[in-house]
Parts: sequence; structure tokens; C-alpha cells
Amino acid sequence: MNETEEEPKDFIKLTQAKLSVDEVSVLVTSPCCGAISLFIGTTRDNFNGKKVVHLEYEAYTPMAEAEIKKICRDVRKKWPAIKHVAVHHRLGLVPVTEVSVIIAVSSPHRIESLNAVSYCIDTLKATVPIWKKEMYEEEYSWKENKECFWTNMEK
Amino acid sequence: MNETEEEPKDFIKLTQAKLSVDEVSVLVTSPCCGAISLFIGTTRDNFNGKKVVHLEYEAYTPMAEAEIKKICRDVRKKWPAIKHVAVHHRLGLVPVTEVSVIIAVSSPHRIESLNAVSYCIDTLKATVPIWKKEMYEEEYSWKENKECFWTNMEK
Amino acid sequence: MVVVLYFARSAELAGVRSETVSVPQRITSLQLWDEIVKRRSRLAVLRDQVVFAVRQEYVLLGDQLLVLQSGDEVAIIPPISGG
Amino acid sequence: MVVVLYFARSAELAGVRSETVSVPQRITSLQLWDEIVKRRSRLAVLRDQVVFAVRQEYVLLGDQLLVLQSGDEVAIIPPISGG
Repeated sequence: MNETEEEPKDFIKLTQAKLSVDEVSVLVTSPCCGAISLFIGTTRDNFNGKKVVHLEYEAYTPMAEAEIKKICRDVRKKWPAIKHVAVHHRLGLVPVTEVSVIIAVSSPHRIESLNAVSYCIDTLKATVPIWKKEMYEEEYSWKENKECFWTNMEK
Repeated sequence: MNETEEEPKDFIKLTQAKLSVDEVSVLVTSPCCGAISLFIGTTRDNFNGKKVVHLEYEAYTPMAEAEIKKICRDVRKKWPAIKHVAVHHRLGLVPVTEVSVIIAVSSPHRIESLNAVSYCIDTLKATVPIWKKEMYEEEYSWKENKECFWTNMEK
Repeated sequence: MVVVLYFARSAELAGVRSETVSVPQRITSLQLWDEIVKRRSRLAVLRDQVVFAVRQEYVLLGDQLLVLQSGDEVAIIPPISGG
Repeated sequence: MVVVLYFARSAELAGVRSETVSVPQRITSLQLWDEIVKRRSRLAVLRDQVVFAVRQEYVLLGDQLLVLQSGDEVAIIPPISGG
């Protein structure tokens, strides 16, 4: 440990505001890290041939934050070299091409941050209580992640 | 193909200027994509216990651009769903915590862009003629990527 | 008295986002579901898809016995779709 | 007459970044290396580490015959370290 060593930090935010990729990458930057990996989820303009107008997200916010915190804990157990982890998720309306989620992880070398980002987004889709309504031109549909842990269980 | 469908594009840039994560993520954004994955390389403050002051990059620029173009071509062969690919590499001095390379890939679903970003950075380190001098307080060292393809060959 | 929270499709079907409900202190999660469906019958279609979150921890519908304190938060969690 | 380009450690050892060199039109890559080391003897230490790029395509040092046109670019490529 030298004097520039910082504590590893988790940055978790659910917000109605637009997300900033620059902001998130600055949050996880660390002088002892050579690698930052990010995943950005954006609204697509189509689903099964239907035109998507926008997505609308809602969350059970305090529990969602707690579940994201658990993911951060798991990530640090699996890849102890990891430094900072940021998970920002937008709520409310998210128009086509705008960002709904950003996950960023820093580590001294790249393999840990690359693996951790994949793990974070897979697990977020399986365990974090957030819902997405897909708005088409004349109807809508509540989406269900194929990763959702209980709809995946043997009945 | 609907009217909003764009051609897949490669964005390749070697520059002395600071790199912008926002700029690169905007370049690869596409209405038909729900996923953008990024890798960011930053200057670390230490190597084997030695304090690193900054890195200094140089390139055989036209060939480096051509080799990056080949990587883009390979990525599209391996993952045809991929939309846009951006590879920005900084040259000259890069101080601690600043960005030396950004790779970004967009795709309709996340698995392709996550895999492609890993492949791009691994292959860039193996094949693209760019060199890095690591400046310590009183000396320096020319680095060699362990991925460099010919130093990896059986002699 | 527990606070029941509804989200996404369960909020649409219930017609409310939260309400206070009087339930036995000791109750299985399946019995709790039946109590809630008695009040909000349109939720019945979600039977095979939902789980609870009790005090913000997931609980599957089944024979698990819940011990509820007054004021506890019980959320109806339809299949998630964040990310 | 080809244009030889030096980069990174090879530029430091050669003391120049580029120069025009007269070499046979048909020559193996190993013979070309020997010609260059005759002019820039400090490069000899790089023998087991470098490759060429001839017209911006990699060529390993060996018995491969090169057919060089006047003005062709031949670069000395020490181990790379981008990224």
C-alpha cells in the first residue's frame, strides 16, 4: 500500500436523469488500474419486427440498490484484484438509442474487469427488481428477462 | 432492412489528443442495437514496484491503422451481428490515469459485443505496430506485450 | 398489519401501488398470496410467475413460514426485466 | 533503393528514424537484415526479437525471398506494446 492507494468503492445509482458514460468511467478510474471495462445498455428500435417507441423502467428502489450491492460483493469475492465498480440504472422513459444501464469495473489488468462486467450484467438481469415496459406504437408489453432467476427454476 | 438501418462502420483513430469515452460511445450507438461494450486502457502508476511517471506511445501509423482494420474485419466474420466498431489509440505522452486506448463495439444483444471487445484488445496487443515506453523516475523501459505474435512463436 | 407493495404488471392488475393489509403474524408465503388475491382478485393470473420480497429479501411462493412484524414490507415481484 | 523505417528501440539503436538504402531487388529477409546491420551495427542485439514490415505487411526474418521495388517501405518492427 502506498500513499496513493484508495479504498475499493461501489458506486450505485438509480435515477430518472440521463446517464453519462464519461461520469461513470471517471468514477471507476484509479491510478493503480490499467483497465476499465464497461457495458452500456441502450433502447433498441425494434422487437420481433415491432417498432419500439421507448422503454419505461420502474424499480423497487431500495431493494434494487441492495441487490446490486450484493452483486458488487460477489464480484469482489470472485475477482479480488478488482478496484471500483459502478452500476447506474435509469428509470422512467428511455427513448430509442438512449442509455438505460451502465456497468463499469476497474482492475490493474484487463481480464478481471472484462469478466466482472459480463458477470454484473448477467446477474443484474437475474436478480435486481427492476421492470421494463416496451412501448410500441399502439400497445405495450411488460418484458421478462430470460435470466430472471425464479422463472428459470424447475417447477 | 427498414429505413433507419445504417451500414456497419469502423471508426479507427490514432491521435496525440486526449481520448473521449463519450465520443467513442456515441460513435458506435445505433438504434438497432441494445448493447455497447467498451474497453478502456489507462496508465497505471506502478510496474513491478517501480513508480511510473507516464507512458510514451509511438506507432507505425498507416500500418497500425491497416492492422486495426484487419481486426475489425475478423470481428465481423466471427460475430456477424455486430454493428459498429471503434478503436481509438492515443500517441505521445499519456500521464497516469489518462486513457491510452478505447475499444467500443455495438450489437443488438450483449454477448457479441462483450466477446468482440475482448477479442479486439487481445488481438490489438498481438498484431498492431504500436510501442510504449514506460517512464520511471530515473530510467525508462520499452515494453513488450506478452501477446506479441512473433515473440510468442516457437523458435 | 403489513405494507404490501405492487410493481409493474402486479400494480396494473391490483390497481394500487401499495396498501396496508392485516394478515396473521405466522403464515406461509402461499397463504399470504391467497390472502392478497382475496383482496385483489385480478392478481390471480400471476400465480405461477411472481415471488415475494419480504423485508427486501426474495421469498418463493410455497410452504415456507413467514414471521411478520407489524409494518413489514411485503412486495409482489413479477418477472424482472432490468438492464 | 528502399526506404527503411526504424521504430521504438530500433530507432534508438539506429540513431535515425528512416533512411534510403540500396539493396538487391531479390533478397531474402535474413540477407536484408544483414545488409541493414552492416550500416547500423548497434541493431545486432535485436536479431532474435524483430520482424520486418515490407510494404506494411509482416515478414519474419528467414529464407523468404523478397522482391523489392524502388521506393518500397521496409520497417524494422521490435516487439510491440500497444494497448
